[in-house]
Amino acid sequence: MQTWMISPVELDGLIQQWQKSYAVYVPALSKPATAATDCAPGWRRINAGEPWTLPVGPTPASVKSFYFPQPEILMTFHLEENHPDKGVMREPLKSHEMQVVLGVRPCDAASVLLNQLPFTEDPLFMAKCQRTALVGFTCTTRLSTCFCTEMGGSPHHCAGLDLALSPLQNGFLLEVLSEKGETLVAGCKLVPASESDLAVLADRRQGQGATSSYSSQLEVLKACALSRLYDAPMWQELGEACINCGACTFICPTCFCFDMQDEVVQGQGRRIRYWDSCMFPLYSQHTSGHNPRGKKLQRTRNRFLHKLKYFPDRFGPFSCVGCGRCIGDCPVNIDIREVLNDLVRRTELE
Amino acid sequence: MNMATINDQITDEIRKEARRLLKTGEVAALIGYAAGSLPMTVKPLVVRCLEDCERLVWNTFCVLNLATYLPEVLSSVETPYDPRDPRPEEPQAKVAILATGCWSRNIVIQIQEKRVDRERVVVIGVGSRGMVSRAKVKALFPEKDILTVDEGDHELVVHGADFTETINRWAVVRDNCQTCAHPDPVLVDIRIGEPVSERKNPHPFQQVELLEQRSSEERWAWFTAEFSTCIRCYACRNVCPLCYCPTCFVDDARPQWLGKSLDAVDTGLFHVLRAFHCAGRCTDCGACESVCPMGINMRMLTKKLNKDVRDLYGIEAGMEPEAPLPLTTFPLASVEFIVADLAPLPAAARIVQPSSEGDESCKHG
Amino acid sequence: MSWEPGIVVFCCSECRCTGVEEAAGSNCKAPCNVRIVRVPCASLISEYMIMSALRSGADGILVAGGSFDDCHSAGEKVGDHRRFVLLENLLEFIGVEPGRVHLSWESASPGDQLRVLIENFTEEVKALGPASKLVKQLEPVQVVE
Amino acid sequence: MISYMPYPVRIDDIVVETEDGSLKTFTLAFEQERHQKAWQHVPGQFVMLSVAGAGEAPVGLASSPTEGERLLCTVNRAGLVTTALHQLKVGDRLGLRGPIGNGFPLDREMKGKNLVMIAGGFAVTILRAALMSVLARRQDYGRITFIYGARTPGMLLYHEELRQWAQRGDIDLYVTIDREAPGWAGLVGFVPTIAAQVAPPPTNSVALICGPPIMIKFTMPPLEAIGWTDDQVYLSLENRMKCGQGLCCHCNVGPTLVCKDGPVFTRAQVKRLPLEY
Repeated sequence: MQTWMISPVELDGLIQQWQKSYAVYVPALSKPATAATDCAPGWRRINAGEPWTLPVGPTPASVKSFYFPQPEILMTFHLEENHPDKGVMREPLKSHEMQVVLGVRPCDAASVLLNQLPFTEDPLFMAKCQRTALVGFTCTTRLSTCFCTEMGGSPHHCAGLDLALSPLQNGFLLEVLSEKGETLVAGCKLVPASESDLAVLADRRQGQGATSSYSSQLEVLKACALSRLYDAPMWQELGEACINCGACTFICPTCFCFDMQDEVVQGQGRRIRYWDSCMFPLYSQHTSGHNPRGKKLQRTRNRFLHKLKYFPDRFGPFSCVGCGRCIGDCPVNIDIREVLNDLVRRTELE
Repeated sequence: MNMATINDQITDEIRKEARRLLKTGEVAALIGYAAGSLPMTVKPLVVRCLEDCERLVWNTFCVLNLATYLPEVLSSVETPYDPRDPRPEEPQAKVAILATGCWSRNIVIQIQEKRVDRERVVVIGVGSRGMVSRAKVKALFPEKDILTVDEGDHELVVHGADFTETINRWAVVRDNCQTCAHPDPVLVDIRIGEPVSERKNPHPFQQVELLEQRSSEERWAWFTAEFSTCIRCYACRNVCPLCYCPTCFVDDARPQWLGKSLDAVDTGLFHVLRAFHCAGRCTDCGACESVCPMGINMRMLTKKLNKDVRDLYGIEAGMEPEAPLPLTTFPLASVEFIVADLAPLPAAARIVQPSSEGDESCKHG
Repeated sequence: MSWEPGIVVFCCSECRCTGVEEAAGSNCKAPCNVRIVRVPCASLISEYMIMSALRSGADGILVAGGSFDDCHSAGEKVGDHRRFVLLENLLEFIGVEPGRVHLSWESASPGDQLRVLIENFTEEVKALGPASKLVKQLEPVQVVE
Repeated sequence: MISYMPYPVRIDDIVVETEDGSLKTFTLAFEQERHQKAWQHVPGQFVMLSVAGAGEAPVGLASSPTEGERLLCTVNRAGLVTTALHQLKVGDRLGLRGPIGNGFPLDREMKGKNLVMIAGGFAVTILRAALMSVLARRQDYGRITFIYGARTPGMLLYHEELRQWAQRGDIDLYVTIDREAPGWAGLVGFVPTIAAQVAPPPTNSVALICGPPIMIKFTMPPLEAIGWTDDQVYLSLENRMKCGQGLCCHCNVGPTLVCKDGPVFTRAQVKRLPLEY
């Protein structure tokens, strides 16, 4: 597909053009004055001409909630006495409004592709994929918590995006990566990127190949027998420090556990699915009171093994994109990079 | 390199004490902190062997309340017994825990509420000089990646890839520490470092009062905006040493008091009720606010309750292990009083008045 | 038709509810809008009950605890009174209109007095208008037919 | 594509099974013919029953597809949803999603073999489904041993069918209760004890064991003692589950999802999993 050179002014014009027909969202850096919009906390919808800034590194909130909102209404029903439809489940009408998410980082774009693996059969998730266009910016700064390259990504990758913008000296290289991306730039007069600009981009991507020794170690981890990782002594200390809050799972772009529940308010009901966290004791508790993962250690272990073992077992890749959000926000400084290193060391011990 | 800072010396003393306590078998475990993987972070660490003593650290970023871990660590060192059998009678192993002013007051509450057996706890008291808020430091360097932060006694040196800056430590100390009147532990078995004297604090509830002066609508606007970003991760609840119900009211299914998804009403009610449950017990340790990934100032609610509890019932939580709990135990004489005119109780003598010779110097870092 | 507020009254069946059914049923000005929740003792009223009444859209909530004098659990009641005062203040602090939740912790009164109390309270709530703060509402959803 | 929308079903009949009323068998009929036509299940599979306003709960199917159009679900009153279910009346509507899970391989690995079915408590429901299927094609299987235990005579399910099976002559039926009870002339003893006495040799046989973990734990040693291997033993796991479609992750036992990969596993498979069920 085509790559163009676009100046910041032209980009602003392009965004204003999208705002005529689509809902355009950008990262919200401060607290919104009112309640979270459209169930995508951490993002805000902007109108024509409204200024916005892109934070360095990953956006504060991941793009997960655009695909997997908290909550999602699965169906609605009435419970009023004498209602003709009492107790009948009805599906909500699906929205087809196109939405453009602006300012997505490569790690988050990769997370959407990862979540599509389990959700490929989920009509709600896939419908949102259909109507959401991701416009991303490749990273020029790597934060101290970033580790996308370790997880097989790269600050310059653009997989999962519809449009990718890479900052150059005097503008951006605009890569059109999908049909949705084509639609977004259709009818715009843009200057094709020059050979030398393309070379700069190619050069950046060249330099960011997978760090070979570490990624081969991670491959070993994928192949390692579960029992070996499961019985590692490291979980003791992690489980003891963990306070079992859901911060890591909720800010994680790839965590996708959910719970389903009925809510009834004054006779009107709806069945929703909402984010759940494997860190919560009730997550796995049976009705009888028996809890297969009743200890903190077991829950902490389950979260990490799900990302680093169970998910790869089922789908291939790790369920982690290396955005580093959980590292920065964990109340007790549990660092997934340290967990990875400990697990890798565990595979080496024979 | 600079002279050893106060906290370096405290770290050394803590390690020494930890080694001694574990070596002599006086305690089976010690709850402290290890260095974190990021600048301005620490990891809670339960030390059970001599080698781990060297991992203990003490610095100005120890924002988590260690009392949260105490009941669990205590039960982890008990001799295992079948729940159907009576509790073993022999004396159980002890646990040592680092405690500043507010943490020690939480331990007092745990003792009052029979969560913790006083006999089994060895409180290693450390006077707090105020803990630094990571969020405040980060806010000083927007769009910058902080790589390391060196700590002096009165200043912090912040290093990034392309900058080095020195900032005043007190300026970035957490709000709750800045208004704290009791930085020194109220319960001490082993003292580390110098005692820190009580602080004179003319306006301990200034933030609350400012909000109280605004109109009802303005306060509602503040409330809705402040809590609109909550993601219901419950970090504030789980990190709190006061929250220990086996099943929290938010998780109750029969009856279900609250919805579980992101809904402004449900989220707001959760925070109101969570704060309410801390009434008369909260020591304003600030852990809830410090751990919130969304930077919500839920401490405002508990602070308001602390103010009311002090003004109405004349009590500050956790100041005396022998004192009864303010909202469940009280002299029946006060019953007549309430019935009589529904007026607030006069401030009782139990309020610990800040000493007039309070050390002002520590306020400036 | 003028708007009538929905009122929830939590009251102690031992000391406050005597004759209260008649009070709410026949004489009260807005009988159908008053729901009386009788509890065996006022100390059994929990913050959850109050908050969930608020959440379900009650325009006014009246907690009518009884006398401490002849109550076998007076001690607990005092504790609850202390707690509810805090709750009332906290709700006001976050911007819920003063008077939406009202505590009436008075000595034993016959149903008649409670009726007057409810009537007065209803009038006060009427002046406040319908409750909207901390009231859970489900947004209407268009459905597939 | 997966769906969260339950099929509307109607309660055609309710039978209170046990003396304490904690177990009821609901006879369910589809409201719409197209759902009825499309429905197919195998014994061992389960469904999500949903009561609007209460939510959904997984319930094993007690009926075999050979029994006609009606579905039978025997429900234990335990949680929020099952309590709501127990309050429903004949004619009430509810929702049903499924069938979920893999079910017993009656047509594959089990065909032509001797079957030993061991059930404890109300876990007998899915074995009832399996047995009904087997009886419909009795000639496809060898000898059938059915061991079923409950706490008291009053806690036994499916009284009428137990009587019919006893009279057939082509099933070795052993029904036991935990302790002596007035009026009970049958076997007395825990399931593992009875199993140890009557279990047939493992040659060309498979066992289907459903019951509380403690029963399974003590039933295995006597079977192993006479040569049964883990590959021959089929168990049905239970875990908390929500979506029933392998998505929400609640029911995971290591990398295995009980709702999608199970609930039926051989004991050899279960032994490879971490102890998180």
